[in-house]
Amino acid sequence: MATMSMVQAINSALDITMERDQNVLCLGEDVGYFGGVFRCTAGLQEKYGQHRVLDTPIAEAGIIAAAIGMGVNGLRPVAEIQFADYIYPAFDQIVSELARLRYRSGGEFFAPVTVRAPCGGGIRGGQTHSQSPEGIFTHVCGLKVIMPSNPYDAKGLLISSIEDDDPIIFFEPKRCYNGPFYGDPHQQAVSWAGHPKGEVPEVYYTIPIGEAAIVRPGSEVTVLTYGTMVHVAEAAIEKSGIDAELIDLRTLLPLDIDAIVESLQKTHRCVVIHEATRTSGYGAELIADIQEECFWFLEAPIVRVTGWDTPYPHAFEWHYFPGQERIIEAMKSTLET
Amino acid sequence: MATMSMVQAINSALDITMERDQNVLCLGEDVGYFGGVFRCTAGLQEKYGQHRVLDTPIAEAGIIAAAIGMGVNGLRPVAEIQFADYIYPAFDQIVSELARLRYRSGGEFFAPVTVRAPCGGGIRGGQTHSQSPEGIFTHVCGLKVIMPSNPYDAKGLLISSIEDDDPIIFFEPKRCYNGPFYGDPHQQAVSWAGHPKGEVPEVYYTIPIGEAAIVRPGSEVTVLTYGTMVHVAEAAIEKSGIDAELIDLRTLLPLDIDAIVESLQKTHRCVVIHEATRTSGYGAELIADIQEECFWFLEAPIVRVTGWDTPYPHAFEWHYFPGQERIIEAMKSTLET
Amino acid sequence: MTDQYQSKLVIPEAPFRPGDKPDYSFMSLPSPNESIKPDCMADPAEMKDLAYGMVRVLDDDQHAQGAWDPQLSIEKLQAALEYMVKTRIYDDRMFRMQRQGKLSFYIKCLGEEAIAVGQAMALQFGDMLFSTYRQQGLLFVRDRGLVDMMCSCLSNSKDNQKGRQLPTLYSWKEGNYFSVSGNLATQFSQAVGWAMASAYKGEDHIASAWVGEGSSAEADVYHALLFSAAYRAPVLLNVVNNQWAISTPQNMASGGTTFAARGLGFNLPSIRVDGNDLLAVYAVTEWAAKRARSGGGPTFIELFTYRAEAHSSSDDPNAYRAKDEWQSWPLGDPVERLKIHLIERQQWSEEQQEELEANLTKKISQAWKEAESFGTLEDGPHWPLESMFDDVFKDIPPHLRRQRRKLEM
Amino acid sequence: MTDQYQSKLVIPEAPFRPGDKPDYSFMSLPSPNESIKPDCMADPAEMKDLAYGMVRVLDDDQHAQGAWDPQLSIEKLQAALEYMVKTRIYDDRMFRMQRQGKLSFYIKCLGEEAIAVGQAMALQFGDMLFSTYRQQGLLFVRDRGLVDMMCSCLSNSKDNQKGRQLPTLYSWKEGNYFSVSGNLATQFSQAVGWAMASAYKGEDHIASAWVGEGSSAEADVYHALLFSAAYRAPVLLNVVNNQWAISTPQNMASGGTTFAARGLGFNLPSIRVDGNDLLAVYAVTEWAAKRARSGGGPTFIELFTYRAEAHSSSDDPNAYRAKDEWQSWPLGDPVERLKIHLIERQQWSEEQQEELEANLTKKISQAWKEAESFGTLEDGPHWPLESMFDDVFKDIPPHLRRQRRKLEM
Ligand SMILES: Cc1ncc(C[n+]2csc(CCOP(=O)(O)OP(=O)(O)O)c2C)c(N)n1
Ligand SMILES: Cc1ncc(C[n+]2csc(CCOP(=O)(O)OP(=O)(O)O)c2C)c(N)n1
Ligand SMILES: [Mg+2]
Ligand SMILES: [Mg+2]
Repeated sequence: MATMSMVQAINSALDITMERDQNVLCLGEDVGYFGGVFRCTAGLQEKYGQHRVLDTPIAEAGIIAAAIGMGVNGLRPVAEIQFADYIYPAFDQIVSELARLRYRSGGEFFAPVTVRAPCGGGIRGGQTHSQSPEGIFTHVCGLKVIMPSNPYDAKGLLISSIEDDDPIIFFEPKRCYNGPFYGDPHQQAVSWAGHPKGEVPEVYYTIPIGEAAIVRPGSEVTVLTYGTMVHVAEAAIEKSGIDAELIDLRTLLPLDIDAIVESLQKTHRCVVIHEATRTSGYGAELIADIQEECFWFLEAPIVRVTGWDTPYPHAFEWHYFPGQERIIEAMKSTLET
Repeated sequence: MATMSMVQAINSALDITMERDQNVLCLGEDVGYFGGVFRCTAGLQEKYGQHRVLDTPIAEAGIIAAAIGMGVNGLRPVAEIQFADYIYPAFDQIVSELARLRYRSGGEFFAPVTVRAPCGGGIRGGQTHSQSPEGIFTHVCGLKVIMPSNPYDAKGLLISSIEDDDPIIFFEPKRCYNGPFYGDPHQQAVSWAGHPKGEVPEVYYTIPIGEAAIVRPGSEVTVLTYGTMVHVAEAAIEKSGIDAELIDLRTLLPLDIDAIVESLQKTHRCVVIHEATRTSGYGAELIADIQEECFWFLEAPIVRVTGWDTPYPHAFEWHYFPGQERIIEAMKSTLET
Repeated sequence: MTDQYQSKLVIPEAPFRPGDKPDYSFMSLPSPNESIKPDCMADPAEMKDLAYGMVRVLDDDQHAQGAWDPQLSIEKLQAALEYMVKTRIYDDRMFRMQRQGKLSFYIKCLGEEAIAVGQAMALQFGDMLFSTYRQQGLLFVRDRGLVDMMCSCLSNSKDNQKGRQLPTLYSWKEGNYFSVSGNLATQFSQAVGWAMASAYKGEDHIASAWVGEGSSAEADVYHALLFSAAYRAPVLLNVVNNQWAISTPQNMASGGTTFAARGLGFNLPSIRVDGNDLLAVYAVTEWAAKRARSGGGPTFIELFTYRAEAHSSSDDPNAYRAKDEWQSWPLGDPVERLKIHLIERQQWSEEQQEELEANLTKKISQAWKEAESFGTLEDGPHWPLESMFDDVFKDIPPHLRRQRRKLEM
Repeated sequence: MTDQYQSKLVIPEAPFRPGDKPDYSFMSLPSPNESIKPDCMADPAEMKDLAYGMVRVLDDDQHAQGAWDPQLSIEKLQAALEYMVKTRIYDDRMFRMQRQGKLSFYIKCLGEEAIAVGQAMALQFGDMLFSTYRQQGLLFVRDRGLVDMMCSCLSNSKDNQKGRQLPTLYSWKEGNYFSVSGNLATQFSQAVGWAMASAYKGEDHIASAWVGEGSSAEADVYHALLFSAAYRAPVLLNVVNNQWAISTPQNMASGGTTFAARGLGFNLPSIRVDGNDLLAVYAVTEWAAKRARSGGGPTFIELFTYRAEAHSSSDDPNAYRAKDEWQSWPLGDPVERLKIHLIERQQWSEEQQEELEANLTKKISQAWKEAESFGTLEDGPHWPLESMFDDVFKDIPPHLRRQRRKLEM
């Protein structure tokens, strides 16, 4: 067991899968010689060579298309999009092609591509280095969508993703690359050392896709979230003194609805949190599903805490970010009734 | 007053706005000489010339980018995407640029672009001529999203859209281009003649963006939908004998939540219908909003009737399409409780 | 309308539109002897002229001429003729079936048969084909079963795509024919990835991709050019310039030069070829395939031809094209040309041609009957209804299982 | 790892990496007298060589030479020098402010100053500029207020973008400087639309767009080429080849030839120019602008230069670049070159240079103090908090009004 940051855990997952299967290769902008702008592929080109860790032209659609072709030809490409905000140029290749190839060809062809992309704000990145577009991809049938919140999960889920024969959109909350973030930018940054999920086996292990994790059991209200917001929610719960059950969804699609319903059966109340803009975000899907499954024992409206429906503004980052206060208020509002 | 098909009503809206304002121009694949594969721009090039009704290269991203630049330079371009399924290559230009330009420039720049695209299935178009991607665009702040269900609304809303200074994604349910469709492909096709909404003034008029329409008042359950599904729902309601209130949303963003809440205050029950795939579709947003606003007087879970979470399959089109039976069953299920 | 603007825009126009009398005498057609044939590993800088000229082998009398003559055996030539005729008769039959309401849609490749047939013959079976909807000839050369193709068009119980695709959007894994997408051009850059994987694995198979000249405007073509050039991927990038993209003329996408010229900006060998000349198509493809297989990387090929029919069963070209354009087309009919070539060489006759056509017509009729016995789009039988939920993912996840149960209710 | 694959892929490599000793002697640099200067309305087919050569005016001794010498007045040359020096000192100051935590981010254009300055000077004020984050010199030529620029970088209460953008992503409507996007290349094809509108309205203004050589791989560049060629839009399409895209060398995006060559595939005049030579940059831009304004349509320009600094404040180039690459760069430092040119002509002196630098340094320091008085990113004041909901739409719709109320609670 070692202490790893999320960057190191991701690096380890890539290293191990490349070691085990030479059909695995990495490609993306600056991932090769430089090891990625966030260092997730650091050292891999040195170890596996330029033919397996490929720097690419700056053309996200070209990267995904190349990965699809490679996948069809038996490889397991892991494509990095430098920031989730830059996944849109590749949208057609992902939505019309990667997601639909198996279906349209009657199962003849498929491309086991993993698309990695750092997402989320809180790093003073402005509106084009802060986005959380996960909700959109959950609407596209044929894609699995994952967002881990910590090093341990990141490694296990990334190995599962690379080994999975379906296309995976793997979002990495970059605010937590180097340590958990509790929502207060003025607090001293902490590293993953000391956090239980910063303890990561150096060896191969997997975490099944489609299983949520209960971060903190509780009885009063169920809090559903993923990525960075898991830590913010945890801190908010602690601060509030509310006995909330906190679930880290980890996989957004397929969703672990059973775990959610089970929790709601206990708490009868629910708060849904994400950093992405509110309207038609993934929170909407969660709520639509939950109210259908849990209507008869829900005791308060399900409340969303999300980014506002504006781009992520540089100067107002911390007013945009759905912080502890808003979460506490939301939990309270569900308890008031 | 004349009888118009939806195609003719759209054509009339374009004609009138071009007549009134020479800053309005049309561009898109095959829209010029040919008048569009669905004939929505028929006759316009002949009338206004090749410089105002532009055939373009087959490059949706290039079309939208050109429209943005034109919009910034004072024009009001109306860009046609030949099928909504082919809007994805332009996704980055729409999401990162068109939607965000006004915001990021502090209000200095904006591009009043209207993007028209025929959407929806039921024409044996297979999975790449049948999609309904409206939900995705409602998640992108900065875009207004519209889908009319009939000729009268189409004309009034399209004129409003072209005159609006915000970017508009205007989806046209192609199954209703030539007549209302009630969900039964074996029924004889009917034209808009005879339908009250097929009566369209030849002159200029507008319909405000952001206002829903009550198609049919009722007391037992509120049915929310838009586009083709309005007619299918209407037929299903009639067939079922249920006294449902049918609301045609017309504008998805901004949403007329007041009209919805008012209806729910009466009915306490709700069914949401769309042709798009279920997960994270626009129905999810509707439900999330409604359960928050109406929790205390909801008497049954809100039920969704949608396309399945698969691509639109050529052979199983009518099993995919959310037809009358499924709608009736959904309404009944909300009444059973 | 106030007319205050004096537009300075320039709008590309079609050479002819309805009412015009087509006259292609402005088109300069080089003779077969004008094109040099470089060594297949030569430096692209030395062969830029090939992007602006036109490789031809059959001259105006259909004699084979010049450096590019591939010297095919008579058997091969006869086989090529047969594949082309088969394609044409098949298309004709399917189109009529569409008109009778048996198919929802159809796309013919009339006048362009030499391209798919010539190119498939010059490639190896293990090479992967990334086709558009208009290279059905590839399938005939690879001997895809007629019944299988028809079942695919009928979306019936024996359709290998399980009823999910429009007619002409074939997929055939065993035949190394990649699933055709309804979205234009996306396969072009995917083919480069496939070729990169082949090279990465040290294998000898190459990829070949096609795109229409209109669709060459899509980003995927740019990315294919760039990625294949950067990594020297073993891939043939073919632009089929059939002059029209639905109603839009080729000069809307050409930028006022040849399509082949676009490859020069990436330092690729870029060759324009008479797409109605089976021998020239074969020769250029053979050359490019050899180059790719030898590590020379991609070749960009413009196949110059003419779309003789409507775009698809959904449009009427009389609304946007001059009458008789095809009749005026200076590069003729590829089937006629090869036939005459063989007849001139006394290796074929009109009688043999008639017999061939009759045989193929019969075979195709028989196949159609058999295909229909597996079902039609409107009346079935189709794949089992619940198969609708298969293949979205490899395994059906819980939410789709729930939806399937709902459908069955 | 089993090593069964013998990869045949070819991977583009940087000429030098850390540890290497940079040596650019392989680079052939034509002398100023080698480039012909065609008439500005000449046929692109007659000037293909310009895409492969390099237009230069200043020779190795910084004397102006050859057909492209724009014969600028001494005043203009001195002004150009001043703009370049101003850019450099501004950059230096802002970068230090970033290092001190006053700015969240910064991007310098060290070594590339001649490009923005030379091009802006050769354009008219009414021409619309679609810039990247690395052409800040455009703003200096157009006399954008220093304080305004700094306030934009500080996202403070006087930021005309209302605190919404990263530093260096300026917007200045009054100065006809288009809002810079964080998404690479998107502005390139938008510029074509702007130019089309200008032509549509019969106006004389043209557009000029810039993109990095790395970003030239994005689809938007292809579409800009194609649309501008198709409609002959009055636009300058500039690719700034500064050799690096973060850590990735230019040959990853070049396809093994010049970037300028890419324009040839669209029949555009395509010119490669020494981007470190203010006179050459000016001359080529002036030529292209005249062509565009005269109805000759777009010109594609590769500006050959070197990124002397880190990509941005976020990276350390020692991790991926050889030491002293800039020092070895054969085209020198654009500021030094123009300075020497003027000194050689006895129109400038080291003393004047020092005085200029001192003056500008002082001005910039004063401006910084003033800018800070309007607020800083961390401590404010910023725009009023509720302004966060403005400008998503022209008018605030109900759902955003509700959200704004919530925020204020
Ligand atoms: C991305 C996308 N945009 C638009 C279309 C609609 N469309 C189908 S075929 C076609 C014309 C293609 O012309 P071309 O590329 O020249 O090929 P051809 O049909 O002539 O073989 C168009 C616009 C599509 N299928 N996909
Ligand atoms: C669409 C998109 N993809 C990736 C990035 C991340 N990124 C920012 S700058 C850069 C390198 C650009 O290099 P180049 O175009 O050569 O311009 P230069 O920085 O050298 O001026 C990258 C990859 C981005 N901003 N946008
Ligand atoms: Mg074509
Ligand atoms: Mg660069």
